[in-house]
Amino acid sequence: MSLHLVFNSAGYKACQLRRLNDDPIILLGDGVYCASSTREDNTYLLEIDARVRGIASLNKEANLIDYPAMVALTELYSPVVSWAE
Amino acid sequence: MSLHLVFNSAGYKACQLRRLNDDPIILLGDGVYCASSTREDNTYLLEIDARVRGIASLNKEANLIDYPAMVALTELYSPVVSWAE
Amino acid sequence: MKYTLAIHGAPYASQSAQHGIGFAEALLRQEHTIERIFFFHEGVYQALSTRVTPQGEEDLMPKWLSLNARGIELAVCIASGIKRGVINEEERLRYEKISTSLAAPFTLVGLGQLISAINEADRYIEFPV
Amino acid sequence: MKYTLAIHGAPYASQSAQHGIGFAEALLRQEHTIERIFFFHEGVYQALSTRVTPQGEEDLMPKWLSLNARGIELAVCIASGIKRGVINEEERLRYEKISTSLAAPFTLVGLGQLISAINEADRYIEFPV
Amino acid sequence: MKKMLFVVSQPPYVNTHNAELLEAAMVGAVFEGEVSILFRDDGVWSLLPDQHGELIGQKTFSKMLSALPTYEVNQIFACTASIATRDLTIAPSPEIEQLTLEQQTQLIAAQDVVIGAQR
Amino acid sequence: MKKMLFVVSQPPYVNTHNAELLEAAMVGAVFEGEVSILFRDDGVWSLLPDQHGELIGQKTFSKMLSALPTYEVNQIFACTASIATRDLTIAPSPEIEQLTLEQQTQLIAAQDVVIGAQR
Repeated sequence: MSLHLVFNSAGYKACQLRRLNDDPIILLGDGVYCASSTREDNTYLLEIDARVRGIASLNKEANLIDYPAMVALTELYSPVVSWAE
Repeated sequence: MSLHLVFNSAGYKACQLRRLNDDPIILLGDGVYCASSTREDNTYLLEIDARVRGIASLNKEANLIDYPAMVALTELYSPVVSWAE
Repeated sequence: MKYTLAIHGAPYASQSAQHGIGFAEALLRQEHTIERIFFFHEGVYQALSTRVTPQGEEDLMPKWLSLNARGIELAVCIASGIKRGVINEEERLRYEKISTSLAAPFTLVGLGQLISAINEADRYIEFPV
Repeated sequence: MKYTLAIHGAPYASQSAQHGIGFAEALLRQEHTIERIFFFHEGVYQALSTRVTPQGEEDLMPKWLSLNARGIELAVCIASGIKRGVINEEERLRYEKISTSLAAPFTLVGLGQLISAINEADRYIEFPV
Repeated sequence: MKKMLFVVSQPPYVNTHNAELLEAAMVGAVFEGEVSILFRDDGVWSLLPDQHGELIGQKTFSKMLSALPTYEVNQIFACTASIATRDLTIAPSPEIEQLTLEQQTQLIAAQDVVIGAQR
Repeated sequence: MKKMLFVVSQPPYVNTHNAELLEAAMVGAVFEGEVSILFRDDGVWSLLPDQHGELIGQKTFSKMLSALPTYEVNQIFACTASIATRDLTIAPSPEIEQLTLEQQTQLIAAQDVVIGAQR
């Protein structure tokens, strides 16, 4: 299964059209602005990017992760696909 | 009246929402890909950018202009507003 | 009329230079004047002295130099420039860097030079990308 | 596991460096290895030696250097680099430029080094923007 | 002096364009230009409260914004539609006047120059 | 050797990313990787005939594309939906297989690496 790294909202759209429902997504950079579009269990937010932008406090139920947790996800899935437009 | 310089499709959308109907638009750079969305008399394409991309031959009725004609339009209107997203 | 132009994009990442140069040359042919060309954001990379144009592709640096030779000021935003690595001899000394990187006719100036050029001109035109 | 990372964005125009560095440091803490970090497209600007970080902002160059000190290769795409102005002493001589601009531990390499690093690694991760 | 509108259409932090643009707006005000600022489209993300640029070694954009009145930049506008689409609650300071698309058209038409196009 | 998918999602010419990416794909093929290329979203503008990069002193992207089979890159795909939305008639060469979104999902899942994210 693939892991998707989403870097902005246009990338999120392109990714959603082409991913398997079970593939996990990590939102990072401006991708964290898409947090409110989703409540899925397999969607993660890079916490530092969410906190920088004032997004973390708006999405208290989100799966916030740090870099080590991101590394752990990349161990489990392949390929790792980046989406930015 | 304002003159709008549109550099890509997201810029075209943002511009269309906020311009007066009579304001002229120049499409340049990736903005020329929006040529088919419009047939208005006051929409111009920078010819060199349209020809580079293979867009000129698809839009034979378009108002193709060169840099001197673009200069002439900037003399007539103010402000000149650039749109790129 | 008097124009001020702004270039926001880097070479190879944007068409800012082609658009800015094409427009500026047309202005001069029509006997307009250019108060200043201001390089802002990634536009400061236009002034890097170490660029090497690939064979068969167009080198835009001579076109900037030719505009300068016709009296056009090529002004690089100093705040945007030095943090991205575009520095002159004065900044090289101040920050103890090994080399300069600003091509000769470009100058580093403050944002006040953007505002004053806008104020002096009849038109302000931005080439963002 | 063995990773290859790619950085596509320039400092101040992207978060490529923050993401790449944050991820690379986490990899090393978890005892993974990094085959190579490859700087492509505007990512080559990360290697410019003349950058001056504004006061109160974080300088990312020492973090790249620290990764290199731990054995990580910082490989700049030579084709992407020299056309944008990131050159070493060899290229400076070849193209008769006044100064070099590549920061010391970064090296200029061909695209073959991207492909071979991808082939050697278990994972390839891109930080585009 | 000129009527200058600075337009912020992109989010902060992924790059430093918004901060650079705001500095230009402040200099415009120092030079006694008639400065206004419009946040539209993804630019309205700049107006969120509780930002922490220091976590990635950058200036906090919302703090820069709060300093605008000190520079006598008091005409700060935002696009109502852009805020509504994103379901945002914007920070209480600085004071921001929300504008419809039609009002933005008029705002633009009233300027001598419009500054800030970026990708 | 790895299965490598190169993804082109942006138009050519405004920057040189597409040309740089194609060069990487060719090197991948020279190194005997199993290389495929997918054009999707605004990347499909790359497939128009009658391009003239020389007018702005750049390589003509469509000519680079035509050279791909010489490098034994024969798996060239494009997103059917992206082409239809833009109402494009694509160039006759090189040969391109159009894929549905579902087929693209499968294509991605079958790769070792996916290369080419850009703004």
